[in-house]
Amino acid sequence: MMARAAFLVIAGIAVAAALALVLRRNTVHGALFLVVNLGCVAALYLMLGAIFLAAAQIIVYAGAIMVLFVFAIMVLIPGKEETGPDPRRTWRLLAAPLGGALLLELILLVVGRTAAPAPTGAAPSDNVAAIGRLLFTDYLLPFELTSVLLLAAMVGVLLLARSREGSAEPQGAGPEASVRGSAKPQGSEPEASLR
Amino acid sequence: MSAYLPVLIFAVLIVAFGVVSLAVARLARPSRPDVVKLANYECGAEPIGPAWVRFPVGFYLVALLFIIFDTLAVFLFPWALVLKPLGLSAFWVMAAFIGIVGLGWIYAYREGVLEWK
Amino acid sequence: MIPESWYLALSAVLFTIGVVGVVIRRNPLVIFMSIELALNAANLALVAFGQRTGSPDGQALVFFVMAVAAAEVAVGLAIIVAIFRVRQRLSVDELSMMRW
Amino acid sequence: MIAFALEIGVGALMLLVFIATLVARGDDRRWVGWLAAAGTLALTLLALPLSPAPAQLGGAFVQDGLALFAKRLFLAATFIGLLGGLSLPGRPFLRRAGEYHILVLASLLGMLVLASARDLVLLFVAFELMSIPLYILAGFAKREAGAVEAALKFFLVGSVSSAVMAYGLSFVYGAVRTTSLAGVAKAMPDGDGLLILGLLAVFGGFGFKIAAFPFHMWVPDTYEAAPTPFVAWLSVTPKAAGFVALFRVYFEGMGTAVSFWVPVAAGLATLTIVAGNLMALPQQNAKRLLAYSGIAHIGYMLVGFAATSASGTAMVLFYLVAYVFGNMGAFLVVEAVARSEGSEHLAAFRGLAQRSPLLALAMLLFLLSLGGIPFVAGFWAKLYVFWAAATAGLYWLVLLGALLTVVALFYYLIVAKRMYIEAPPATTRVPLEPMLALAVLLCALGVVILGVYPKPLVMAALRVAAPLF
Repeated sequence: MMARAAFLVIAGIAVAAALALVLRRNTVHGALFLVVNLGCVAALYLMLGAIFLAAAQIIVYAGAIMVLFVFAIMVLIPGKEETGPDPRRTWRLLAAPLGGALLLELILLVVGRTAAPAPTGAAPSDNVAAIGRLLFTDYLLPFELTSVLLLAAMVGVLLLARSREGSAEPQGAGPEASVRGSAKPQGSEPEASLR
Repeated sequence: MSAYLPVLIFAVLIVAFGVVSLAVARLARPSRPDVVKLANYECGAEPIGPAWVRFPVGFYLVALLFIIFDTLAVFLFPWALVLKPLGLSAFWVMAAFIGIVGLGWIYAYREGVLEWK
Repeated sequence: MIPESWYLALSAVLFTIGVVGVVIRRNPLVIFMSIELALNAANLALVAFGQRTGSPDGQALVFFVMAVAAAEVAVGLAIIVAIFRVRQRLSVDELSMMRW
Repeated sequence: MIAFALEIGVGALMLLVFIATLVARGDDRRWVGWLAAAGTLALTLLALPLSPAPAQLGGAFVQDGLALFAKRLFLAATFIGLLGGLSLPGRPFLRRAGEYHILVLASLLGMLVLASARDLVLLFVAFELMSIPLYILAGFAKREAGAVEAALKFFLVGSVSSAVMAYGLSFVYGAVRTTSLAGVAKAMPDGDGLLILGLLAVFGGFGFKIAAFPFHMWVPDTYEAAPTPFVAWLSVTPKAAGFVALFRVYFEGMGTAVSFWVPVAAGLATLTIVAGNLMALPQQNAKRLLAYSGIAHIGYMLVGFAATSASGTAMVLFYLVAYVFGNMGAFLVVEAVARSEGSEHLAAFRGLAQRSPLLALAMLLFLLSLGGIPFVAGFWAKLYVFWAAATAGLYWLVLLGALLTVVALFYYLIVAKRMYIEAPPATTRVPLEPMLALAVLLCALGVVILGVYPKPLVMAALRVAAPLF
């Protein structure tokens, strides 16, 4: 009974935070609400006996991913966004009934299944070790692919997000205008003034 | 579930400590506000300008390196637990993983992301 | 014990909120956060389903989804930073190419 | 280990290119690209004599005939794509040649593994490894507003599809309680509602990647704004990888339960063919025209998919090969013309036949192949796909497809008319980089050889598709 009460409280906070993220205007508040939501999901992982995932959720999602979001917001300052009339308002209003229909369908399908009483999973103490064993035997290939993916992501992000080309070489690259200019000899003037 | 009961009690105690001590302080202290007392205190200087200050993109790039190596660190936990039973093969698998991601670190170093200007 | 269907219902609610957020918001950062919300709902459903089997393969899948999401977030935010640098505006509707 | 030879090869090549990037100095680093292209060629040649190997990693990774067929195609297409991109002008491609090729090779590695994946975990990770580098590559020319905006759109659509796919995978896992695709196939005949819904959601995720109709909106903008040799590659290889994964998930080992997918695939095929062809009609930009026509081609392949038979699958594989050569070739010619004229507008093609007869002839061959005119590869591809669908009783789908082929022919021939009938704005030859010319030549050879003598490839496709059913 207490577990059910705890679930309802956590689920309520999770849904409220999710709604706040979607409905509130302020981006920074949105990021904080997302952290709350992710923390609630981590608590639910704990209740499900997935200790390792709960820790990973906190470290990767609530820690690293949200730090990146907040840093991106600080770098961008979207500030007073989403002002003025919405050009696609009517189209967006359709989202509510569509979302409701989707939700109804999902819940009917999920709850309609006569779920057998769930036995508890493996004993929590060997949960992490069991995942580890799987990672280094059957899931060896996805494991190594993940490292390639992380490497590619790192290369790509440095490529896209850096403000100036060639910061490794002190006088390698000039200002932006010369970057454009070397690519297209004519007509670099208006583009240079864009920056 | 009962295993988490101490955690729950602890959490309740933490929240209660904050609420109770603030409430007691509010009841016990004298309240005589004036203009000087109500002014913002920011290291003695009046805060100027909006809080929305644009940060240089260098912060973001360091955060990015953090996220990559944070993910790597999470992979290390299950590895440490199964290293003994699985033996050297698991060691080399992890060495390859760290080696590949480590190349990215060398790339970041060479591209000058780690130099703070 | 909490029934599996409770977790699944919560996951459905969170996923729907995420999808609705993708449709109704105009700021790419918020759209992106909504996507992460939906992805988390998927993970929650996976863990809830995995509870009954007692085998860790469902949890391993969630773990990989998280690791992939980390890379995806890094790339996505880098694209948003790059776009902002070129255009100084950050609303989906103001990006002329974004009409669909 | 021999089962992983190609994956290890591509991974090692990527790391080699990475180290080359680390040591490269100066502003022109295109030699790294040569390294990548040469390595890809070597791996393509290495792939030819490989033979199927037993399943690895507890059945999660299979190197069967289908996987090998697909991998040879991916490697060859990547080689041609890299060849076309070697001489790309512009500062990002000189200074950042290493990064460009690292990302292409990372995506290629994802595709190779995707073709072999028989496990949901491996499938998801390989799918994302294929997709994420593509987002970055789409925004590679990051100083151009269009390129980054297109990358953002591509990325947002792609990550929504990943989330939908992950949710679908969770339902699939919930229904069968295992991550192995063999387990999914075994559970499919019971028709569990949760499993069906999960697989439909996963289909949506794949639909984004292969750009089927309701999920196609990223295609024209991304194609228009991204560097053309990359688009040539993007327009074919990830789609081929997506189709191979579709066969693995929805066909392999399902027995008679595959018939469930007929209405889904047929409906999607109808929408995609109609929408792709009709939206291609008014296009005046060559890249957008090819983008919409590419969507229509995905629809034709879905017709073969809807046949849900070994012959239908084999014909889609043949179609994919023909599409790789025809579509890549067309995009590479667009690149050559755009590089000389500075415009991708169809007007840039005026009188190309008088200026560069060979280039115009190659373009004509590609257009005829895409349009489905006899004795070029695309004709047989369309014919075989329609034949397979007719055998499966989908006559109305065949009729519709044939009808819209006429529409397609119309817009392809408009380009041909501009090249052959209209007067050229200048009489100078269109300059052609030797490597770009070689890439166009390889595509033209592929289109012609498959058109004249398609039998061996058809036989090979039939052979690799048979064990799926």
